[in-house]
Amino acid sequence: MSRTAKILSSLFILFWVLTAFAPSLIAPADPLAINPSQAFQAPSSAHIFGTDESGRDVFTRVIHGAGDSLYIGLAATALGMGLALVLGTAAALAPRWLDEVILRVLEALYSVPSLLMALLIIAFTGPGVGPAIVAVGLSTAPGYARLVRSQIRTLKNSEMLEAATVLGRGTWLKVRNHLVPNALQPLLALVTLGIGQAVIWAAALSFLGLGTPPPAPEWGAMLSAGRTYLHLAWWLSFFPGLAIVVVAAGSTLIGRALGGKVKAV
Amino acid sequence: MRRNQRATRLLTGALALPLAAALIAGCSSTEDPSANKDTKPVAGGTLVYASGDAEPSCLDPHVGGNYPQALVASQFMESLFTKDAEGKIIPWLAEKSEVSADGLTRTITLRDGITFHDGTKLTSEAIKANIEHLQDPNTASSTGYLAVGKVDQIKLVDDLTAELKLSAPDNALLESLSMPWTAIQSPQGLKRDQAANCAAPAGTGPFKVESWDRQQAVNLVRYEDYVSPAANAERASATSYLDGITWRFIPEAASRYAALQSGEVDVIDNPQPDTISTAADNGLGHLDAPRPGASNRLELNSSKAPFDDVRVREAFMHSVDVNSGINSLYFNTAKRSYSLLSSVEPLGISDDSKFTTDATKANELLDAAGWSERDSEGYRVKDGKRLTLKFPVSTNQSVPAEQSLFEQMQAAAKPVGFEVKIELLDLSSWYGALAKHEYDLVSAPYTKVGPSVLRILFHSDSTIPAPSGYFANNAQIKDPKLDQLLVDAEQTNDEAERAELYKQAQQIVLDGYYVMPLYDQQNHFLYSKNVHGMGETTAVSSPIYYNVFLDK
Amino acid sequence: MNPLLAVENLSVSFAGQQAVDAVSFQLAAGECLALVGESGSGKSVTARSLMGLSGGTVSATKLMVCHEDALALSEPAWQKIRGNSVVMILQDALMALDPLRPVGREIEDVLKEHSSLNKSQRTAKVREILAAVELPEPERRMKQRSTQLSGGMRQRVLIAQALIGDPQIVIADEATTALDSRLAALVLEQLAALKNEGRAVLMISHDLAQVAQLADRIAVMRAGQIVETGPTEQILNHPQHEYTRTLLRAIPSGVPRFAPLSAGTPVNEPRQLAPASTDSAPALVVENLSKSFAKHPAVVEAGFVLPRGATLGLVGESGSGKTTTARLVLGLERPDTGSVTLLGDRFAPHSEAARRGLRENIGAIYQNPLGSFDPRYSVGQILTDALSAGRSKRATGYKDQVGRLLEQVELDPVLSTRNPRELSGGQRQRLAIARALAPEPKVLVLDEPVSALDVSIQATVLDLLDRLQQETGTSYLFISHDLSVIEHMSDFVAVMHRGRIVEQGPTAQVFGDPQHEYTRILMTAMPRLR
Amino acid sequence: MKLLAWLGRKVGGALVVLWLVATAIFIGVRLIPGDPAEAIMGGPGSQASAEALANARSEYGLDLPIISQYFLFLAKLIRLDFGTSYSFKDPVLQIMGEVLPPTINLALLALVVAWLLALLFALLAMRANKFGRLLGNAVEIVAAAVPHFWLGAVLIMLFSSMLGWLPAVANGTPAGLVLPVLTLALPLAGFLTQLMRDSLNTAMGSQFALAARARGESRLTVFRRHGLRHAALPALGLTGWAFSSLLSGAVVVEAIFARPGLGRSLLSAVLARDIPMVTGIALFSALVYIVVMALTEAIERLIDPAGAES
Repeated sequence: MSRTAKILSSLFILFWVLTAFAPSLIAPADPLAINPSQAFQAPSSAHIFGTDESGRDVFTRVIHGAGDSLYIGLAATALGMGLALVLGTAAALAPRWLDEVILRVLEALYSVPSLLMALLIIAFTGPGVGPAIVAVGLSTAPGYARLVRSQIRTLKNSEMLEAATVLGRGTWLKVRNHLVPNALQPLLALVTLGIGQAVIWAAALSFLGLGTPPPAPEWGAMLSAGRTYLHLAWWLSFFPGLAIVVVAAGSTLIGRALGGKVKAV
Repeated sequence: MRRNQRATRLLTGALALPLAAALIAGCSSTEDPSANKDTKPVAGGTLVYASGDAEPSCLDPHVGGNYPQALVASQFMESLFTKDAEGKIIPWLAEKSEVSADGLTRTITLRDGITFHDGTKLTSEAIKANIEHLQDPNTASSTGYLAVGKVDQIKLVDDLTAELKLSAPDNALLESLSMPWTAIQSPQGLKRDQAANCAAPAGTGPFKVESWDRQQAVNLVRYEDYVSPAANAERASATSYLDGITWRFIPEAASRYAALQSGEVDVIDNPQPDTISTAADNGLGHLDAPRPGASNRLELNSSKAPFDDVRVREAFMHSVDVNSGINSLYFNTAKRSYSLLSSVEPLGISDDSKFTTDATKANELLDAAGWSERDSEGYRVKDGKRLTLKFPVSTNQSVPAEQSLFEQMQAAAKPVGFEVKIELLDLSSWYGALAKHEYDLVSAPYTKVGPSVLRILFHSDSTIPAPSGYFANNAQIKDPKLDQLLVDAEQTNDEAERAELYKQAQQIVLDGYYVMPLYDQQNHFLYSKNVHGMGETTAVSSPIYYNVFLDK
Repeated sequence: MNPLLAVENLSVSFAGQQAVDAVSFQLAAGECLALVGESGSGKSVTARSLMGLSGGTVSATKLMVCHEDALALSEPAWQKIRGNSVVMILQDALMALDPLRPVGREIEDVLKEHSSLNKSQRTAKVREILAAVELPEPERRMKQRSTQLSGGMRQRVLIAQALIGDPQIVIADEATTALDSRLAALVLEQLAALKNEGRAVLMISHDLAQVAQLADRIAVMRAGQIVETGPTEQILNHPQHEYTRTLLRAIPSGVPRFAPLSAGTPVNEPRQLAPASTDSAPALVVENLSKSFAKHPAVVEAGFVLPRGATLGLVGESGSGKTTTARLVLGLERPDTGSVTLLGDRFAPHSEAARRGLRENIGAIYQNPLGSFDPRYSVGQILTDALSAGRSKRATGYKDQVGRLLEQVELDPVLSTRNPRELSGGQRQRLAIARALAPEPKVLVLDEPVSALDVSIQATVLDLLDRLQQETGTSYLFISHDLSVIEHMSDFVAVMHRGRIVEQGPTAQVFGDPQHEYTRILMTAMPRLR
Repeated sequence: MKLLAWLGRKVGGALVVLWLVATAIFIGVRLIPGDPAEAIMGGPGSQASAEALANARSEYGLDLPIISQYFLFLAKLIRLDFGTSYSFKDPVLQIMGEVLPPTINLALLALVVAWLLALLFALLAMRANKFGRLLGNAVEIVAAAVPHFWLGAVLIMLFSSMLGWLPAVANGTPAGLVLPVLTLALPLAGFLTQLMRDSLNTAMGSQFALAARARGESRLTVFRRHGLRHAALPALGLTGWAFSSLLSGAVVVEAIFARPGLGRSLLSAVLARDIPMVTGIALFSALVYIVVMALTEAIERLIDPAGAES
């Protein structure tokens, strides 16, 4: 990663962390404050992203929405990655038969498309943020797990670990000093790539009315609400959509800079 | 039959049109683009209709019985009675009807010469078969079932005459029988299994169901043997002008409107308010047909805290500002209602004094009711419990503008100290939440012809769930005096007394702050300029396309 | 005579970076010119600019290719020449053939570009040419992909591809590099045949010894310039330029043990091997070692003894089982039969836990050391990790030792904060040696330690290994496919062929009087200058 | 013979996967609190009649011990009896027959278009200058980051409402397919381009590409004969994933463009808690995925027999 890329990525992450944890620093207004007389104002200096159907400031809502949207994306990715670490590591280190069993389970998880799996889970649990996280997490897990597995298998047979063996390192030292840190590095890149997609999937669920309930300013929900006014007020759906695109594109860029390859995540 | 005619301009400007009758007050249509063109009706062409409602799982409106079913069924099924332009109930498939002095026997005589789409003749047997079908628990009828609840047994007098024995006098029976949910279909058809009948019910309407490509369209075609119960000399042929109707389901409002704009579809329902307001500018026709029965309203669950205290209910009424919300969200397409009943119901009374926005008063009432403390988030607390209102909202029943309105209420109630928790639910979960009494506020539209809807909505019997778990009295009003008024109102023969009884009943509900009326149940349609003759509707305001024609 | 290639003051630059600087030479039909230089000297760029494929900015006062002014050639005109009048044989046959396409199709592409033959004629011609280069079963092989062929077959395919167009000029870009000596000999033989047919051959190589057999003239390149050019005989025997001398000196074959190959190294005194003392066990004893993978024998009943302080050279072609032997010796594979004894202690077969205590006595160096370093570690961290037995990678407390190690392998201490990726190939190998030396082992297993290095760098690394052995008395098990390196480095030699050790003994004996048939073949294929 | 063994392995694997999916669904349904019969018939809100509940009880053997229920469930699946969708009032299998083809068509078409776009883009990127590459890079990343639902809405607004060039909703004509296919294909094309460009760059900078140039091939010929295969291989390996993401996207796209199909059925089935329908769709999409995977594997073996072996 070049120096400029490092600085830019750090700024990007810092910006979103800031918006997620202290949105009021950037947009001090209340994202839920209504003002019906100011509804459907086009972007202007007073409301740079315009106002929505209840006169709420879209900029304020987009900024305040970062917390929810990113939370779902991060939580889902964390869940997916956690599951993947367990399954992937187990598969990589387990005897052949167990590896085979885990692979089949992963394939089964993989065979139902993400959003379909999410809907399936919601059919059992009913809609909401929790099910959305579980659904997105579960549907991304197999992709991660396969990569964890191959990553660990590659590392397990790497010259690096052989060199450590030759130097007389015990299993624990090899795992702690080399296997884990080196497995995590590409996974970090992968997770970064994955977060963007998780945010999109979570937004898709909200868009279908199965995620975050209103009036919380979650991007997918805002987009969903705004799309009905597409003919009247494009800014209602444009800016939340832009936020999703920026986060997803940014996470792709950083993920790639971290050495991640675009893979099935 | 004189069905509701709603286009004044149409009527004055285009007398050549084979349309008749005056307007019902309160209904309006923006300028019909065809009105001044003196267009002569031409036969032919298939109209494409795009509905924003969920695709019904059954085309037979007896099964379940919701408004989307009524919208489509109005094209291929007809009722025994209907409502004329003045709002009076008149016979339709029936020729005449009489009631005995004790009010317990209703005799209905059918018109002769009408045939169902399956070729069978309309006879009194059909009345019996249809009402029994509605009452059969396996039909799982909700709306029609309640409408014919007082019919005990049916006696066939002759080929065209049936006698309905009632358990109690019911002056709303004809209104009930004017609704599409009690429309008449072929007894032969009803004998099929439910899936078959759901796919293509055989009615008597001007169109018949040719096919139903699920998720694409219900294809309706002209019924060539149609006999209009209201003969019209000006029409050369009794059959519809249109060759057929392609009834599509396009749930996305923006897509639906785009399709209308690009000419892919001719008529859409459930348009967004902003698109209604600009319809005329965009060369589109607009039909506004408020549904009868109840107005769209919020019901406050009075059976449990905090709304078991009338002061809290009153405080809520004063804490929100509905009017400015309606103004900003509905673009002057919806008028604020202060009545329990639709504006098309002549017996409804209005009382705007109860719904003023007055935060001071609301605060005083809440203080008085013991909700005087506030927690860190500014919500009121009593005995350690927050003043929380659970508000399940059905995404199928509340359009986006209405959801936004609720969000605005939520925001407005917060400074006063109410925590309104809106839960957007699919229909199934929404019913589930209601069945479990997990609500303090709810908006449940109910369409029925006539003021007897008040009994369904506010009689204490309606707090008892049906076997399906459904109950209509969501405000949970249990007032013996109100019950008595509602029962008496349905049994009297005297119109004036009926009006008075309903007035008193409505006053009790309004005084108890059980219900917050919002506006009429919105029922708007936009249509492109090549569509002519829009305006005719059934008793429940669902449009009929019998007289509609397209430019060649 | 009108030369086929006439180059005057050819310069090539990439984004302002001068890669080739005013190079001039000529090449006539039936002649072979060798461009010799180390990586980065610009020899490959020079070769590619002769085909219009340098990818950089080309300028020259004269650039004639097959009597055409190459500077004025349009891209379509170039395409007519390439593969037809001028062909190129690339270094690595595996890389030079598309792994996703049948090799027959690759050859056929030449005909598609340059002939009007139809499909069946083309196929016939491909079959013909493959038979001409003595590819066994041409009918079957032409339908296979390069990954399914052996190294020798691939080389033949590559030559066939060059020949099918009947070229006037053949450019062989490192065509013999990294090949086993027998394969290299095969390629040289083919090139010689081409030359004798009257074609012009331009050889690009870093290996003076190899080109010497074929080239009529040699041009030595360094840093984009030709530093010396002349007839082969003159360059080899009377080099004028210092750099040419450096290159010649770096060739290990025939250089006595411990004699320095690089200029900077002080002359080591040839050392007498200390007589094996009876009380101390040999450094390494390998007995009856066998290992099979999926019933495919990799090592069969191998046995040898490495005396203390000595070097045993293990030589063989790729796939002969050398690396498997090394892995068995290092305890990385469990032998099917046999045993490894390290300094008198049983080392394999054994449990890893029991073996761990003995590990500090044995170290390993690989051909490509980069893969054996943790990519997250800096040079200093790698050494600290090695010194602290994995307990720490922080330099505190080990700083002096790290400095000493770096000094020992002649690396600048400022490199300790660098990542190994930023080091040159020679530096990386020195780092690998430093790491291996950290626990002060008695035995080092070196698996092709210099095969990826340029000749002059190879020379310095070999000199370093010599010096370290003299200083520390470490025993080396030195594995290589390169006979000249083995000859220079080893006290004893073991020759491996198809998993078996076919011959072993003192170096002079094996090289001077090979007994086994296979050893003799190897020896004749070995290029010699001295 | 080898082919037969491969086929056998694939079928065996597919059955195991389908069995696992079915088992997971069985467990999922039993985890729904309340009366399982009611759960199957759409939850408490569905207002299923007593008779319908009794029917469900006997059909799914809900009075039997749980293990018998499980085997009954599997036995029905083996006989391809997925039950009757209570919300569609038709046998699930029949509905599948109706909704599967339009979705598969849409997804396949989108896949092809995405591939073509990606190839075109990769080719353009190859020829572009530095600025062009940077721009291409930005476009492909942004394309991959655009949510379907947003893209669909924007495309409708642009091409239907404002320009009036293309129909906004599916109408059975080829023109009606353009916007839905683009909506699905553009984000995927972004992904594929990123992937292809990496491997294309590697391939075009490789020794064998140089060798091909040295044979006299033009850059375009090298791209066609060599670059394409190498670019396609990793992207092809992703086809299973891509197809699966297209099926996901179809849920949204079918809703926006009012197209009939698997996604729209699933959405309405989920909203209605129509468990037999949901089960059927899950199993069928798993089957579709398995078939697509097997097909791509077959194609991969054609392109790279050696790589597929390992």
